[in-house]
Amino acid sequence: MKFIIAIIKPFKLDEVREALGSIGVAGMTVSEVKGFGRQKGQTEIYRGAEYSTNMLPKVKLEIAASDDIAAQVVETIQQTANTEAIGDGKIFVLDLASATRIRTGESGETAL
Amino acid sequence: MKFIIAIIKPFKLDEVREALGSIGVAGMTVSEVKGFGRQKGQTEIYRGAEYSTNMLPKVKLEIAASDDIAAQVVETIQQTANTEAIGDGKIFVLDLASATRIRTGESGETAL
Amino acid sequence: MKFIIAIIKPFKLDEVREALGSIGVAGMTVSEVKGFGRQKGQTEIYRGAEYSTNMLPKVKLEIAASDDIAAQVVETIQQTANTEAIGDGKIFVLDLASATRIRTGESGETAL
Amino acid sequence: MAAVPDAEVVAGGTAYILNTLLFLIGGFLVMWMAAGFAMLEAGLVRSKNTSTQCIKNIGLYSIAGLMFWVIGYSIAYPGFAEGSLGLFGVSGFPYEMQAVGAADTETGYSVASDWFFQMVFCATTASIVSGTVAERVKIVPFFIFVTVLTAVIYPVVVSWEWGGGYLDSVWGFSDFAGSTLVHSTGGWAALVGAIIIGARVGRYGPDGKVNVFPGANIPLATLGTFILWLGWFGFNGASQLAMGTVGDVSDVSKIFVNTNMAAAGGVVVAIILTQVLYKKADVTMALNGALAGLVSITAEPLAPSVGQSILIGGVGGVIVVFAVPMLDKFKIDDVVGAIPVHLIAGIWGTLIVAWTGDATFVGQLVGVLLTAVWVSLASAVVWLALKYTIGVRPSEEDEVNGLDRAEIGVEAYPEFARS
Amino acid sequence: MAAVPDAEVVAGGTAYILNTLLFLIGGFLVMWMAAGFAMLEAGLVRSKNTSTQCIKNIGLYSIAGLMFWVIGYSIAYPGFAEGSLGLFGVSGFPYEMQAVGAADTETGYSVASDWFFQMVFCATTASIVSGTVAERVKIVPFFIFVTVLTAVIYPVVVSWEWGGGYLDSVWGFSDFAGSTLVHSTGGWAALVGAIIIGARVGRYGPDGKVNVFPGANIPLATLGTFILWLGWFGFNGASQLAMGTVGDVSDVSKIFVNTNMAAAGGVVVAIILTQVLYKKADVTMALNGALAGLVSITAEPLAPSVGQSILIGGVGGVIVVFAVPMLDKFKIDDVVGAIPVHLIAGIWGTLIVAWTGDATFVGQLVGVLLTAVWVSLASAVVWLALKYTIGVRPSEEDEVNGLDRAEIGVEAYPEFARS
Amino acid sequence: MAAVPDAEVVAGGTAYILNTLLFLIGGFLVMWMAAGFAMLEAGLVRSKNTSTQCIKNIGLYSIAGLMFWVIGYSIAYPGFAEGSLGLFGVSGFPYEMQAVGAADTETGYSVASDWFFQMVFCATTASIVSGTVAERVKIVPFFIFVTVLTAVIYPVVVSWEWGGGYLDSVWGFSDFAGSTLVHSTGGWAALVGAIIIGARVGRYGPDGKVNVFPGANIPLATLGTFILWLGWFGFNGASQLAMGTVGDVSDVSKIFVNTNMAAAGGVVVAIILTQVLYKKADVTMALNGALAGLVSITAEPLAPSVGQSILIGGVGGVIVVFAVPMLDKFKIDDVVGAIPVHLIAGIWGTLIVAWTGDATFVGQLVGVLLTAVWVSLASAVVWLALKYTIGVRPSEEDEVNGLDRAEIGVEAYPEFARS
Ligand SMILES: Nc1ncnc2c1ncn2[C@@H]1O[C@H](COP(=O)(O)OP(=O)(O)O)[C@@H](O)[C@H]1O
Ligand SMILES: Nc1ncnc2c1ncn2[C@@H]1O[C@H](COP(=O)(O)OP(=O)(O)O)[C@@H](O)[C@H]1O
Ligand SMILES: Nc1ncnc2c1ncn2[C@@H]1O[C@H](COP(=O)(O)OP(=O)(O)O)[C@@H](O)[C@H]1O
Repeated sequence: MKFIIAIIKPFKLDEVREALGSIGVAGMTVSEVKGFGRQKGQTEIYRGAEYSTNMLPKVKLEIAASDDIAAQVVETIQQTANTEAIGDGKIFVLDLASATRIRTGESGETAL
Repeated sequence: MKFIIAIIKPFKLDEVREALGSIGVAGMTVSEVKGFGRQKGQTEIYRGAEYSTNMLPKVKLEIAASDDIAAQVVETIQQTANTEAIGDGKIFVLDLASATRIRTGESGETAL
Repeated sequence: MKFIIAIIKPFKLDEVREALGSIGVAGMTVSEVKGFGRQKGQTEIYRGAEYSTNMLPKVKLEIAASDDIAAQVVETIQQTANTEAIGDGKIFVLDLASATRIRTGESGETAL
Repeated sequence: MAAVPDAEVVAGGTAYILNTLLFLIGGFLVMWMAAGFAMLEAGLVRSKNTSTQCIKNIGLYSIAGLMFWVIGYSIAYPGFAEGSLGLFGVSGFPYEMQAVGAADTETGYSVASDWFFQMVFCATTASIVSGTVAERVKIVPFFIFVTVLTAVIYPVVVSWEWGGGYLDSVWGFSDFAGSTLVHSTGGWAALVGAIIIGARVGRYGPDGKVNVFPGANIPLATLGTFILWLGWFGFNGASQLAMGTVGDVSDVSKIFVNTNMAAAGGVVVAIILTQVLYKKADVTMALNGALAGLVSITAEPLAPSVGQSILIGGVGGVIVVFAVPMLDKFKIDDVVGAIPVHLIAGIWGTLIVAWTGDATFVGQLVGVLLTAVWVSLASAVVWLALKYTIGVRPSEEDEVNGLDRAEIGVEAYPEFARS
Repeated sequence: MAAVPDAEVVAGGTAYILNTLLFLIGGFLVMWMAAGFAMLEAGLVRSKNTSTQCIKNIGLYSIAGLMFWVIGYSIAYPGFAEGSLGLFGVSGFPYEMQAVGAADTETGYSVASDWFFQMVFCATTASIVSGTVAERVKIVPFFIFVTVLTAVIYPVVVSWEWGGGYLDSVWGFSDFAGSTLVHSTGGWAALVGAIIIGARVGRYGPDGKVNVFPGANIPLATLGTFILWLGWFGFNGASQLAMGTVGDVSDVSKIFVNTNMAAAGGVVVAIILTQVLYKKADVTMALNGALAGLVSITAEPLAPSVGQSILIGGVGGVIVVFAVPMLDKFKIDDVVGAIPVHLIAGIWGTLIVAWTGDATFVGQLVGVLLTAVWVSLASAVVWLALKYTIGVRPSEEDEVNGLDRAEIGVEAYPEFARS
Repeated sequence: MAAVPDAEVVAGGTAYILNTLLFLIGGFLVMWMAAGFAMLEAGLVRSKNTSTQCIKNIGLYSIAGLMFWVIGYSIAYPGFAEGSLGLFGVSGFPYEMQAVGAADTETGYSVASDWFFQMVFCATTASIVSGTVAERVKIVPFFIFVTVLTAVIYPVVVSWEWGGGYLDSVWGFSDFAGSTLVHSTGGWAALVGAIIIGARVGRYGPDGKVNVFPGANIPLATLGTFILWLGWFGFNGASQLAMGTVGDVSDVSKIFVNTNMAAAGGVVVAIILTQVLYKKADVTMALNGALAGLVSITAEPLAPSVGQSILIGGVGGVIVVFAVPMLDKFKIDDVVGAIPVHLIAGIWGTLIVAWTGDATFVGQLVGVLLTAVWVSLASAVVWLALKYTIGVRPSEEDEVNGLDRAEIGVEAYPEFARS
């Protein structure tokens, strides 16, 4: 199993979620993060002083997936979240040693 | 060492933390997340328009644990966070390559 | 590649980010978390009732790095975030199986 | 109750002072409504547009004051010539306030106090618009629209009625404190704006789906509603225009009661209806219900009995509960519900005066329609002119990221993570 | 200071207007207190119950207005028959406001202005309850309780004193602006409610542990306190009931000063005490201190010297600092501290009139006790009836998830992540 | 306009009541400004210091009331002896309010109403300081400073002018409602405080870099500004000090208009300037613009024409846009912009009276300078004394973690995650 972490632009969240749903991803966990990367924030002026917000709001998805569909998940995210603009984000894949469903205690791929 | 990620219902947090404390887990990192899964949110009506909140508030625990107790940690969480209701959450276990305590620079299991 | 997770004190964020920048880390993802560990919160009195905030605000950094610089990243964080006070935080290193840049689809170390 | 005996008549100087005082108290209460609109709207938009909504509100109040002095008041009170149709006129402008220490005792009140009281009404009209078209209009075109609205569009409507023009002299139209003159005028300008500008990005999905964008800060919206409710005692009460006789102050008191009871009726009806229809009592509908009750009673807050006032306001509550989703059916995107509250309840309040007050149904209807035609046309011209010149909307990306980033550069709640 | 010479007496008509004006200004200031309670409570509950608290507050203010018209005023001012014990009566209802243009100059003020001023007091009583029982009462039973409270329970207490009944005629009880009539009445209803309803889920742990649920929005609570402080000038000041003589307006002025100073005393004492006891100055205690100071001076805001007023208010500050944790000892869960502020400080304020004002200690005590018995019993009957019929509490799960989800369907701050 | 005919003169008693009423209404409006400052500051600090800012504001208002009674008023109105220089005096203290029912008809108003009105001005002065030195002063030294400011420093300035002392008698200094007496006094105390205390940790980086600490809650700051704007009608309007003649009430009306228009001018100018200079309209500058407009007109809100008022206020808007970043150049850390708003605009407003009002440029300048010297020196002594005894600043760690944790123990928004 794989543990997929994707950093995307916030306004792409709904689209990505639907695309993943259509390839059979039933669950995921989402959080708000700030991203720091090549994409630079705007320079703003607040009360006459310049500042640049180099931490940009991003959304982080965490998806545990079986090895079968992991590649497809990555591809789907990559294609759906893509706006061809800098700052679109990254997808990281880690190996997942085990997964457990709290409600039932079952573990392994059936727990996903 | 293992890196354990647990998604649980927010109101179970205190109980889980205490249960983990009693089996010797000295530290963890907690964050607010939104969960998407089998459990569907309520349908709400806001100003006459229906909407369903399919992203539900969850709490994410991150716990680095030695291999010895990792299984016990998972079991404890599974049992304590369990309400036998859909949406109780998941526990994911990843392999942890190394751990370092910032204050002292020590690493490995003593850093946990 | 490595996936580095660091939990640090919030007010160290800017310093750490600059230090990492100077060793060539171009990106990272940051989130607010609550930490639970050896460091205990203050005991506060709210309307005459005592309570201790044992969950302390921390900042979590997630950094995907090539194997080459991973060790240096860990060291830099360890040194910069260090205040020699309890609660300075931890650094966890996981193996990263793959990384993809959403904008271009490129993967591997060039995606970082 | 006894007629007022001779000894109880107040002397001219005292009456002058008391009349003026009524305008001043009423004036500052209505001025305070500007804060009410600001908070209501700041609470009902999404947090990424909150700073923008704040600057729009303090800006529009300021512009209204300036324009009403420059030309607005002179259009509103042109002193129509004998025999003129009473449709448009301008007296000398900018309006000349009185000199220091001077007092025109013939009017029975200080002209500056009257001007002040009139001005804050003008600002109210503009506030209504800002709520409906929130979250998708750039500030420059918005402020230009407000400039025209407060300089010309609104004052013309006022001149027909309170300025003694066409509606007053020909139709005996009756609008005590402005259900039509203020609230429907603002409402029409808002409606036409909403149509021309279009809905917020993503607001209406395919096959009639309405995407809900919940307001970011409900206690702020609640505060705004309470502020407006408080201000309305000035709005309606001081529209009695005099407090220098025993009868007048008694009428002001009655207006306070009726105004309060109409709002209460609107709240209770909105709570009961949403509770029954949806099994939950929608707090934003309760807030809108209060305001719709207030708008409903504004055309005639003196004549009705308390029971009638509750009923009139209660119908206001019904209006919001049904009109808010109805507008969504037509894909008219009214962010804060200003169209049901100010326009529809304003029409309802105006028409019902044919029964409770001293007016005919036809006269009232003419007033409603004439206002509809003028304000809609004039607003359409301005909105369209803006649309096809400098543009009214930000780019879609700017809109999605929020106007606060694009237009203001200051986030409303920079420290709080969005979920 | 000189007695007022003849020439300086104001004529009847002028006095009538000024008296009425006092009621109107006092009335809108006290109406504004409804917003103050709403903000105070919205700030002190957890964010998951904030929308609920908002709708409860705007709803209760509306219901109070309706019920006080339907029957409340008629019970409060029944015109007790000569020789009756003065415990209960009803005059004609619903209350008939005056006709347009009419003025009963015999009263010396417009009856509608008086009704309005009395009504907002009634609403205040209900506001007190909503704060204590917040976060765990469903809105329907809450609104039913408010209906009975404002229609019957509160008006009966008023009739005994301001209505010229038993406490007034038999015991010479003295309660200028309602430390007992308004504040303790609300306080008893709240206390009984808190006991019958029980504490919030998880509030009290085993072995006496108090789990702290911090208020979600301190600046909102601060705003609410400032609103209440402002409104109190109307509450106490206009309880002079007349401004048509030089002496009356001077007394109103003195009341303003004393009211302000008592609140200041409460704040300063609460800050110093918490600073000394806990090494930190608890802002919520400072806010409660202001309110306790205000309640303490309300039974007699005119007679005390400034120094006495500061002292009386300062004791209010002491009361909150000690009574808030004391209630927790008894596992009485008072979310906003309304019981110390309104009930305990209300009793203190009432009793101290035996020294500062024109009353006996025994008379004051009888007033306090009679109110305690009646309000507690009547409230208990209503709360218990609700509990055993439709139920007062949501399910534990609904309570843990927050009433906003379960009862309103509208989150107060939907965009802000909870930490 | 006609002279006032005999019949229209109001009788003495009526005039007394109306004059007193003006003080009471003006007084509660200015009291409300305390809430305005609290909200403005709570909105512009970072969330970790918000509870502290709330307690500072309610605490300072309370202390001001107490100290102005204990000694402040007696210093402000010492009744300078014939022939004295009029620099310092004390009449009997603590101030003796009138007895119940008593009325000194010779003054033409109730002395308690006057005291109340004067007291709230004193509190305003202290509010100004709290905004500038926010986020880095512990509450105990802050409250001690406020105690001295309201007991001595401010009253001395008042005595020179409104108390009939040196500036009034020797220089014919003119400051209608306190651009210098209140606003510059607060401003100097704030400036000296900011310099002695130093900037917030991390505020100024090396090589002139200004680190931006955005305000945490913009709608709250907006609300605060609207509250202040509303309160200013009392501040300036009731500074006419009389409403018992037709001429006086007319002047009050004119003051309302001019006050409003100056604020509007400040807003519009600040919006246009920031839009032009920075391509974005900074909402915090618009808010500051309103306040600077208000301060600018405060020294003479009656004499100017409407056009002049707009201009005077508009210059206030210019001042904030340029002075806010200028202060940062000098590393003077003024959290809410109180120095540009109250001090610089206060000086501007005072000097311009030489043209619009009845004063000489030199006289005005002397007033400005004398105030500068006295307030700066006295404030410096107090701030330095505090610094070298109990200390004014928290430890750097406490400051970084926020004063709410270190000083209050109550977070302002405990449930909302910071981003
Ligand atoms: N090395 C990294 N480790 C973790 N997160 C990263 C890393 N690099 C970038 N990110 C995340 O991806 C986001 C986008 O990266 P950025 O370099 O701005 O653009 P792009 O994705 O187009 O290369 C960043 O805002 C950050 O959240
Ligand atoms: N494949 C997944 N990857 C990551 N998180 C998941 C995944 N599936 C579920 N979750 C998380 O677990 C939570 C509970 O899952 P859900 O399917 O609703 O119920 P259950 O845990 O009973 O199976 C979700 O809200 C989500 O946060
Ligand atoms: N076993 C663990 N797993 C995950 N996070 C941990 C663990 N132990 C500590 N942490 C995180 O590190 C932070 C600091 O740990 P703490 O024990 O307080 O001090 P120190 O870092 O000095 O050992 C905690 O607040 C928590 O966020």
